[in-house]
Amino acid sequence: MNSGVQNIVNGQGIMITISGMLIVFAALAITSFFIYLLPIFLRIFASILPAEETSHHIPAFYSAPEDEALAAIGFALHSEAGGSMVGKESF
Amino acid sequence: MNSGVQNIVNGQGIMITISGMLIVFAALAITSFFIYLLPIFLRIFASILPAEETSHHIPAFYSAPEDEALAAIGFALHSEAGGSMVGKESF
Amino acid sequence: MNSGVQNIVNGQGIMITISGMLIVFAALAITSFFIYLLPIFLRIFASILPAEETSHHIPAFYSAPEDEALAAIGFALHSEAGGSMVGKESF
Amino acid sequence: MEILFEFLKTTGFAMMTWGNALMIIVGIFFVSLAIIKDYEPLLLLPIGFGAIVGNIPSIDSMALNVYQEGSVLSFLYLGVSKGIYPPLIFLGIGAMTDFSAMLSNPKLVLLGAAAQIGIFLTLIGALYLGFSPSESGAIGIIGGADGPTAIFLSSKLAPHLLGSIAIAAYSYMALVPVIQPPIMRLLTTKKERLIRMKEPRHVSQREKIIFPVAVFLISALIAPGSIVLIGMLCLGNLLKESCVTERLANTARNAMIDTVTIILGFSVGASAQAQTFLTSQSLLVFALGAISFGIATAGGVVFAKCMNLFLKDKINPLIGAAGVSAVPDSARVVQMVGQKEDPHNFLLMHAMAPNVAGVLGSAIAAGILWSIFVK
Amino acid sequence: MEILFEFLKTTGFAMMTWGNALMIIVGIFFVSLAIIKDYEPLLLLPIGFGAIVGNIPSIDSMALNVYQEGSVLSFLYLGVSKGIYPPLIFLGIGAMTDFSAMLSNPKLVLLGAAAQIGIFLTLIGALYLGFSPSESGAIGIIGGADGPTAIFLSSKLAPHLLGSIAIAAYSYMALVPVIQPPIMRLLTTKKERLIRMKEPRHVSQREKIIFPVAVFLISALIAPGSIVLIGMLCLGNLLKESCVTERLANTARNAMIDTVTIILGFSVGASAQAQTFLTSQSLLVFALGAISFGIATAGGVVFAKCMNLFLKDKINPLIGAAGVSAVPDSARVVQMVGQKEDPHNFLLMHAMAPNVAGVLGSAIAAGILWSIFVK
Amino acid sequence: MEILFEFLKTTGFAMMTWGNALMIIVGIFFVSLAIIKDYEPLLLLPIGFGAIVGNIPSIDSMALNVYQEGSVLSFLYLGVSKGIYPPLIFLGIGAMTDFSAMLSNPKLVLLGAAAQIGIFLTLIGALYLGFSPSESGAIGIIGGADGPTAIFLSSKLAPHLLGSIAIAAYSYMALVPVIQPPIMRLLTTKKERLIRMKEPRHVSQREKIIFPVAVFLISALIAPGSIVLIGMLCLGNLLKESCVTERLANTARNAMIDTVTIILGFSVGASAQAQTFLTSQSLLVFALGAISFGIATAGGVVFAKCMNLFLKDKINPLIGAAGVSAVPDSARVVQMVGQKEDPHNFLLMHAMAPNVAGVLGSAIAAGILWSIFVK
Ligand code: NA
Ligand code: NA
Ligand code: NA
Repeated sequence: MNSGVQNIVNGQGIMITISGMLIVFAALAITSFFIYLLPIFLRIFASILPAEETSHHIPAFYSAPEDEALAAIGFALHSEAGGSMVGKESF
Repeated sequence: MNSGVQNIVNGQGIMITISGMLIVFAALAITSFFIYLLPIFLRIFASILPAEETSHHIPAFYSAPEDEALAAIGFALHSEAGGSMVGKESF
Repeated sequence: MNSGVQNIVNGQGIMITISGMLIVFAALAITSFFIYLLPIFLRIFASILPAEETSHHIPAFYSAPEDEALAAIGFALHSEAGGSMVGKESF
Repeated sequence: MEILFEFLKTTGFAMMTWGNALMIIVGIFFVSLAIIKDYEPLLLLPIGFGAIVGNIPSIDSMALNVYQEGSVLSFLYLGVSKGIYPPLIFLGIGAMTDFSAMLSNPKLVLLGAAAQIGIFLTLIGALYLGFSPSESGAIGIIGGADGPTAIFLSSKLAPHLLGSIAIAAYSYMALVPVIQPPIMRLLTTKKERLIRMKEPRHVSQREKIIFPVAVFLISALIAPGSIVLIGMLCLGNLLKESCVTERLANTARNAMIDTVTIILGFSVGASAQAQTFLTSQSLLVFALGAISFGIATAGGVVFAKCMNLFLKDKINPLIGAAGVSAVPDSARVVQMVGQKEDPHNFLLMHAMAPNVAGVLGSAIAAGILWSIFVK
Repeated sequence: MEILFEFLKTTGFAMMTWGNALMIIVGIFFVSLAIIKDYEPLLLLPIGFGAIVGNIPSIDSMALNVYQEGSVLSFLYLGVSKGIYPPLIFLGIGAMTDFSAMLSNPKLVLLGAAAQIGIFLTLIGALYLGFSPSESGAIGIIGGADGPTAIFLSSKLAPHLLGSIAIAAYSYMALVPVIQPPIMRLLTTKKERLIRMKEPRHVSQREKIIFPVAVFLISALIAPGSIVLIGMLCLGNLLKESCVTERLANTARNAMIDTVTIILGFSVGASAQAQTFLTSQSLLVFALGAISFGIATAGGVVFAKCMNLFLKDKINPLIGAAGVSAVPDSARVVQMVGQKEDPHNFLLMHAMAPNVAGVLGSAIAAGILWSIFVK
Repeated sequence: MEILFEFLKTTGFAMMTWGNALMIIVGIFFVSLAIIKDYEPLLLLPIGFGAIVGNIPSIDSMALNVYQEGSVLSFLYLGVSKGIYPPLIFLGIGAMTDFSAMLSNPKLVLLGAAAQIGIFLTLIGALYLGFSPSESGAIGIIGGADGPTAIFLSSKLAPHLLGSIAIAAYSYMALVPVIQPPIMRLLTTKKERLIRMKEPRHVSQREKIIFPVAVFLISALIAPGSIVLIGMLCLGNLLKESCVTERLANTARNAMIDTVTIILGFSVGASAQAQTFLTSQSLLVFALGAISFGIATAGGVVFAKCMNLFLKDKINPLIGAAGVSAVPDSARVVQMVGQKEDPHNFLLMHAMAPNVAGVLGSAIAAGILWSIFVK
């Protein structure tokens, strides 16, 4: 084992620490600044963007939104948990 | 790149299309015919087959059908969701 | 195929059976004895061990035990199934 | 400061190409489409995000992308390149599919065959444009409108085009509500679109149990190349319909398919790197893909009209468009177009019959093409 | 038309052998048994369907079956051939097993050892019939009545017999309600079958938590070959009993075990191709397997009778039959046979003790055989 | 009797070393800590049990441990050694993380950067003690207080130290409630600990959706080495926040993450065999790890005090301690320490901001170290 301080010098420990912390700070400072700007931008573009739905729809999985329709044609739809015939999603 | 039409000829494009569509149709036509015959066959064999249960049992997983029995011997059975001692299934 | 009995002798069938059953019995007899001793030991150490909780806590996953606290600061906590911000567990 | 400068050379900014930037924008566009338009979000969102991730440039020695041996993404991508994920997706789809509509009206099954013409005519188109025969087969399968099938076949016949073909297939599947209606309207008269169909008969549980075994045997014996996809589809369906393996069916159609869907979508997206993706070939693939969807739709509708020449109980030819395997989007489009003419005409259940038949049809077509082009 | 004819040569019809047809019928029989008779459906259904899939003939160049390098099924089969699935199944079983019955009556553990005589006597029988020593060890394990253990050990000792051994093990496990009762009645008197047993004592949570760690150390130190199986079983049980990792236990006994069960069953079934499966060896394996179940049952019952010579509180010797590791079927059979004599005699909980001990016993026996025969 | 004696030589008793026995006791200690003290049970329990399993000695020919080619554990360990499990864990974490607290108070993000000083100063310490540069980088990452990140980076830079580094990271993460409070009290005045913070503003869904895409692009372009971890974290979060892929998010944060967590913990534990683990290097790694957690805590607290010099709305410097990525333990510790001074001061939500920023910070730091040390 070399002398400890010599190891640090050889391994460029100080430089790595300074560079590393600089880059971590840079990344998170940019992130922070972006987060700060984000609501401001969204407010500016609010006029051109569609109004945000207050409660964004959370799809009921495999529910069949045409239930009434289907009831009307009197066809037994198996809508038990997770296995409907006319699901919302395709894979 | 060769002339396009020559590519089709070299690649036997027309033959593949005709053969391919023929086979796809054959497979699905047989399927269709099978589906058509299936209820007829089932009706013919209805006399020798056991009567179909109107509501085929859907096993309650890991429920203990001997619950009464167990209650009788006064043994605490942990039948919480999915982790009973005397499950229905084995693996 | 050799004569069957010779195969058993060559394959040391009898020895394997005796040794094997001895070892299986040894393992399960020790297990059995351990199970027999376990509650006795636990009773002996009962005085130095903390009293066993009658109903060991089963953690409500991702519930936020600080709910009252959070309600107090009026911050909307999304505690829908499985996705709270301040979960119980970390990974 | 040397380390800092050395490091800066490894950053994405330093190595970014215009192609990467474009693909990142495409990725963001996919994600937006999924979220804002709700177009196939389960697939477009992971694919789009994957495309963003796959186009961040990095130094070669770090082994980050799907094509670099030993990278994490290369392991996730194995399931795509070896064709393992598509059958697992089919297992889950089988466990969530109800074949009742099809069982109650067997003649509609033929519509699921007719729509596969899109696959073969596109193959001819691809040959015309100079693609090799097996490339043409892989491109043609886009017309099957089935993502997993497209990935499976491309991984066998044209792995170098897998990214473009998969993304084209999923893109157009997402665009089904945009692509299909005009073609459907063009090829049908108002009177045809108003046809009401007879209520489907009740299907017994016994039929539903026998069906997956029978359809597997029929498809597999005729086109052994479809064994893996249809085998898994039918196993999943049998797990569901048998009523004795409900817990397995439940896992197959939830935790299992979801996990595979995320990783499949993400790694397909990540494979769409500018360097391999932004080629004139990809553009041609996309162009052919759009055409194939159109032909498939037309094929189904026209065949339904032909069938009507011989049938007493007329079929509403709109449901021919559901012969492509985009389940359940095509069936919903049929319902929607039908209701524009007559709000009390409920075509959805009828359209599910050709729709699930289309899944079988496209998987069989894939099996045929694999048999023909395998070396 | 050449392509059509070339294609027709690749179809299953053209290459079908009588063996394949027979195996497809066997597969359909397994599926029917699972659905109609409700015999071990979680396993017989995937195995049966797998056997159907695995016996569709195909041209070699398409790489479809489990034995062809690069095929999808070969990747799924890796978990079988490398012995990876069985420990994962054991993890899930551990997370759903309650060892209370065993903890409250430790002497019943010995019945789980006695039933393993089926393994070793079958080994002697296999040697007699000319199987090699390690083949004989793998065949003997069928007598352990434990599917995952049988797969695990065969993958180590006799990979070429894995299909027959696994299918024999699962078949007879499904037939436990048929095989065991006559032997149980033959070996017991009516008076013995009427014995009522003392109510088991309450077991504290602390005992249940310490048990999996202790039993793992005992088994693993005595038979290191059982480390993987018993390790996973005990980890699963600890996840369950510790009460602090309930979410992990829940996933292990649901999504995780279900996914592995489907793929394990399917790929084991698919490995049962006529070409490798329909051999005289397989027939012998099945014959030996049936015998081994009988011996195991007898071993447990006779040993229980021997124990009664020394015990004040007599054991109902029927519960000896539950010493095989078919959990919980054997215990249910005991309950059923006992109630035929006395409808108010509840043996189920008592029978669970030798039953879970049998799981340990058969895994330990597998570990021992692996140690002995490993090269 | 020869077989019996030969067998006895293969038992664990015969080959047990003092080191193995010690590691088994350590494993039992970890399991006890998880169960009795409820310290990170989801990880300490599988790791502890894995350490027990990994230290049962066995003959080489049986291929049981993680380092033996072809063993079951070696297959499970592939996900660790190839760095595959950590990104999957991050996918699940993303799908359960709510970034609201951070979005509503962006300046707190910087605290998540400040705490990473623990990583780099520990790197210097490791160099001083004679570790090679890339070993030092891997050891330093313990200061990131993030298990998956530590495993990921060690698998790239110092695979031979992976066991020690992973176990050190998880051990100290479990001890966060023990390590952090004294340092936090030492570095703050009572007046500072009493500071109440302004209620956070409401964050719109649109912000939550845009955030994961934006933060990924920022992190990935600056430090491409963090692509995999942050990519998966952000994909998971997008699945959750987009509201159109709820079923995928749900599987990612339940079945998927649970399965990976069990196997990751178990195989990391099993890799801690006495033979490779009980070295003076491991002791140094543990010592450096403890120091790195202390430095990270101090770094966050001190930086918060510095920020207060410039801010009008003062930050409670306790929340600086949550800049380490031990989510949510550090944030809870902050809450606890704050409430000791003022039971009506609710710091938890505020502390979540630096806490989730710490996850990003440590993953970015890992990416930087990978870029610097990759060959
Ligand atoms: Na589809
Ligand atoms: Na069993
Ligand atoms: Na963390």
